[in-house]
Amino acid sequence: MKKLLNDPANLVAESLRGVERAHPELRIDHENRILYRADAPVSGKVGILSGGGSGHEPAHAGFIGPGMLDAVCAGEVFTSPVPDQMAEATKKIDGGAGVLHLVWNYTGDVMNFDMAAELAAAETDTQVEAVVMNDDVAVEDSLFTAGRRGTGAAIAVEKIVGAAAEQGRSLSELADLARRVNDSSRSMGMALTSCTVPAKGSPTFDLPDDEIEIGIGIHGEPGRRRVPLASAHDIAGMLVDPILADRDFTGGEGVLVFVNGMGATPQLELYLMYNEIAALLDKAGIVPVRTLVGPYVTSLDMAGCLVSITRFDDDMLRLWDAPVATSALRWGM
Amino acid sequence: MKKLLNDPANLVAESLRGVERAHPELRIDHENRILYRADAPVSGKVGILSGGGSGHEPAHAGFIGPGMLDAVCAGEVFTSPVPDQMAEATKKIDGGAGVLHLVWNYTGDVMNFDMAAELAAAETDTQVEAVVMNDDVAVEDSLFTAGRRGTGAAIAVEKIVGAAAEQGRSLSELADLARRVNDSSRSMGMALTSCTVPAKGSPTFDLPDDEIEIGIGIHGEPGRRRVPLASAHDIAGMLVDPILADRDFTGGEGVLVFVNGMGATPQLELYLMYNEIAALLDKAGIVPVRTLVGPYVTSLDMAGCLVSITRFDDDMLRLWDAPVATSALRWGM
Amino acid sequence: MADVDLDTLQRWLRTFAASVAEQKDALTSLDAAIGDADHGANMHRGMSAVVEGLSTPPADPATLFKQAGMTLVKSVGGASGPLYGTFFLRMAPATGGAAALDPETFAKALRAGLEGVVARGKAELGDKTMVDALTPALDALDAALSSGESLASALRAASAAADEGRDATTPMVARKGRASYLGERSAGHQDPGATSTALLVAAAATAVAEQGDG
Amino acid sequence: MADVDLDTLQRWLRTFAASVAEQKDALTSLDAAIGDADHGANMHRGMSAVVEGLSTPPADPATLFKQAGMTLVKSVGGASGPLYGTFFLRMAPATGGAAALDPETFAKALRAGLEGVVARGKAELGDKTMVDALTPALDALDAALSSGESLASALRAASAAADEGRDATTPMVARKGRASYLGERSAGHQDPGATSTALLVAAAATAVAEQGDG
Ligand SMILES: Nc1ncnc2c1ncn2[C@@H]1O[C@H](COP(=O)(O)OP(=O)(O)O)[C@@H](O)[C@H]1O
Ligand SMILES: Nc1ncnc2c1ncn2[C@@H]1O[C@H](COP(=O)(O)OP(=O)(O)O)[C@@H](O)[C@H]1O
Ligand SMILES: [Mg+2]
Ligand SMILES: [Mg+2]
Ligand SMILES: [Mg+2]
Ligand SMILES: [Mg+2]
Repeated sequence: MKKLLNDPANLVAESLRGVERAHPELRIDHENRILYRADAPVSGKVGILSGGGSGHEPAHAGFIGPGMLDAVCAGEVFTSPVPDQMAEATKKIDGGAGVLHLVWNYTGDVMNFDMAAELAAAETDTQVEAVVMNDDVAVEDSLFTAGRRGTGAAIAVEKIVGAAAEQGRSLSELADLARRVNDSSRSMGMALTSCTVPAKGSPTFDLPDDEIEIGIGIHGEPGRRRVPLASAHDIAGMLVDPILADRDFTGGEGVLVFVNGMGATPQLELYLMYNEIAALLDKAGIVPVRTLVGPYVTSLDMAGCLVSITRFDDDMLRLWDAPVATSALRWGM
Repeated sequence: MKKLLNDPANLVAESLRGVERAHPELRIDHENRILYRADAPVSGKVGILSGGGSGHEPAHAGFIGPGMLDAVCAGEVFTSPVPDQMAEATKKIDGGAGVLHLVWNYTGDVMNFDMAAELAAAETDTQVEAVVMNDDVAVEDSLFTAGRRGTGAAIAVEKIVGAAAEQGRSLSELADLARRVNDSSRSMGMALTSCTVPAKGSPTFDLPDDEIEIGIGIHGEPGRRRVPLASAHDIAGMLVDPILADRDFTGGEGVLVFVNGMGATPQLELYLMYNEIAALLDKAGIVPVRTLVGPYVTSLDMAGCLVSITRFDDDMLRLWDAPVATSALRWGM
Repeated sequence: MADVDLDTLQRWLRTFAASVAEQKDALTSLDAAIGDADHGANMHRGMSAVVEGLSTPPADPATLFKQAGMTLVKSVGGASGPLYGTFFLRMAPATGGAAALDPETFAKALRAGLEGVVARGKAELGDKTMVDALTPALDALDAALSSGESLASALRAASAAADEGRDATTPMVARKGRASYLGERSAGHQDPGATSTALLVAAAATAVAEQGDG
Repeated sequence: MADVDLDTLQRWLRTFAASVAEQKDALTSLDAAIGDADHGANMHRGMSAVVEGLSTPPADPATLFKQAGMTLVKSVGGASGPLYGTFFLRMAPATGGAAALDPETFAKALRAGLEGVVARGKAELGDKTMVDALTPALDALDAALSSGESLASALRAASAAADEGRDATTPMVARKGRASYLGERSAGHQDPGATSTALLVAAAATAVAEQGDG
């Protein structure tokens, strides 16, 4: 394993020290591994909390700031954070209007956030609502399983809901909005290579040079099926087709297309992928009005990409365009 | 070779199509592979042109926009663009106040920009000045060779000079400023792995699992020396020590520290590296006042990092903080 | 036979922690095949913290279980943190505050733990989870105890049943947890959580056997 | 002996393009060792474009060289584009507009090309560049011509000298171009540009020999 680190056991802790030094606009509670806005709690504003395992940078800490998240909890690499962290973070960002938990749908994250809400309810009178984000169409039979994973749609949910929170909307309005954005989003990913989890020290799965994984998640887990290495054109079809088969994306105010790099894929390739994807959307009568191309929700050093499409209504589009100032997404301020 | 592409020969062209679809705020001349601001030429403003080989994304197109570059020329992967492109781009962004060429110091780039300036002089009366950026301390004996490479400092030069151009400064003032920022900057990089140039289809160099390259450039070229794999702590020393040995970074308004990912290195690791680097700077009495951590000048899918330090004076710091709106760097607007 | 005393229960946790430490890489490898390659690291982090907590000796079994459960919840994360944590948290009240547990109380407490796991994770038998090792183990325990076997011998039966349950996860198609994303591809791999649970039951058998009067 | 006619000069470029196509991967591998792994792709892209340009036949050698030079400058980029481009661009005026080139004029034009390369790239002998193949080649050409050899035979000598010059780059420490960044580590590798230049000189020898009256 070749990585820039000292001891895998201290990777997350030391990285958070670096984040703290690099981002004076953030505060970090190292004991609890909570990162939050320096001005938290913002009085009268609903606090927006997310978080999850580490290894997805810039998710999640890269999305803290005015117009997006108030705080995130950082877990170990690919491991959900724990309820105590989440409960503590909930307290830190409660400005009196309640706290919304935006939960990426993984068994661990859901259970830990559930327990955090129980803890918060027991310890404080903070109002907490949780919305689970589950946009990944790779998961079939989702009714009988852990359900669809939360992947790329979280960026749209967190950005849009974060902007709405700045406007002073109520907790229940924000929870509804989060569900609406999530319902309007679908995603599908693929891997050219496995990532290497530092604590394990070797690739999570072996993938021959002439095969790729289709329908991966964001934790280096293998995908739904393995197929021969294909052209970008064909891969775009394998990602876009199941997304379009699952939901209607025509109409509304057009769509956000998010082409996410899994960590080790050059942007040169991501833009080429976007060219293929946009051509498929054109053909289906779907109109991309906003685009995000880059590594925003990574799986350590995995090569590959994940496509996420969100259908905007006018409220969502306006909120997407609203000012945001985080280290990974910034405009208008 | 596992990459998201159709035919390596069309990679750059197809990727530019994707950039065009994703960024309506840019214009692209596909024949000449020129990317430029939709509002170019900005009347009365000095046009700022850079560019270079592809494979460094988001450099260079990610830095086009108000407050930074007016246009870039895109070459083949790791190959300088050609004079005709550069001359044509110079025309496109000449708003009557002249055009500044910001040239990354590589033999090919320098010669091609030289020829472009000759062409421009022959064909138009546009005033052109060129400043060569050469910040890489890995190159010793630079007087007797092609000189130091242009690497991370280009981001500081392009950002600061771009902001000054928006203020209406003259061509010669901007050229002086560019030289001042370049003179105030030093960089040093390392690789954990080689990248794979698509047209070649296999890694540029073989690096055993227990060795790293110190003093690399940004084109997948091997470094100055090969050493055993080391801890992030030790690697930070190997990068920072030669930088500090080459120039005094104390005083002034503090420094910009830029920890650049080479393409495949997770941000988790880059922040950990920044933690180590900042500790070394602390010890040396150097004060980081601005930080940039992420993949901004990549070498395709190389794993590793490059550290770049720029000493600010008050003019430079103000200009660094000035509004900028590009796809890769954005704040204040 | 004597009741299970606090020492034995602590030895149970220490023994479990030691087997997890020993099997860390194996657990992680199982998780790499159908999950995200962290189950060994997760359980090791958690059980190390639990053992560290034993340096201030708990007053009684309820305190021991509560402390272990809270430590797991606080230090593990992921799916296994809340599940193993809940398991021990639910065992605590089921001890009724006793200073030592008679076999029936111990079995009842374990059953309460299992119910907690099911309440938390909603897994059913056959979903390819730790429940598939724990359920047959506790069924075997109850059966052996009610047919008059000693606790040590009943736990040996439970451990054998847990091992069988663990092995039986291999052909299953996962319907809960991260492995469920793989669909049919999850078949043919042993579930990591069922594997660590088999170690948990085996550790109980060992600890009680060592109490010496089983 | 007859002068070098336009056909032969075109054959020279076609032959060079063909050897570059054949040696593309080898040139790129040499560049991977001490550069950025693109010299084969660069030269192949450029010479393919040059050959394409020949489909509209140029009027005279000067036009041919100018066209080839401009095409290389326009299509290659990197270091080799301006250098090979300048080489041909500088050959053009040195032909004095002749319809066919006598051996001395051809040699003079080549020398002008070399001077253009040096003016553009500032390389000196021993810097481990294409200059290290081209300089001995043109020296050998001049020497052979002035001792009365035929152009064909003089170009054979030039080609042998270019090959020697190319081989001699192997132990050199690069002082120009991308390889110079490697410092001492550049020693032990043959220079890619000197290698393509040896192909250029060999192609001239072949083309002139094929004119049939050398
Ligand atoms: N809903 C559930 N109910 C019971 N056990 C579960 C459930 N989901 C997952 N598990 C168990 O957890 C194990 C995985 O634990 P771990 O790898 O530590 O967590 P994560 O999946 O969050 O990475 C699985 O092998 C399975 O036995
Ligand atoms: N200053 C120079 N003068 C003469 N030849 C040079 C100079 N710099 C580089 N070269 C030649 O160019 C070759 C590299 O060409 P190429 O790989 O196509 O360009 P780049 O280095 O820009 O990738 C070198 O092997 C060397 O022979
Ligand atoms: Mg996990
Ligand atoms: Mg090159
Ligand atoms: Mg796991
Ligand atoms: Mg090269």
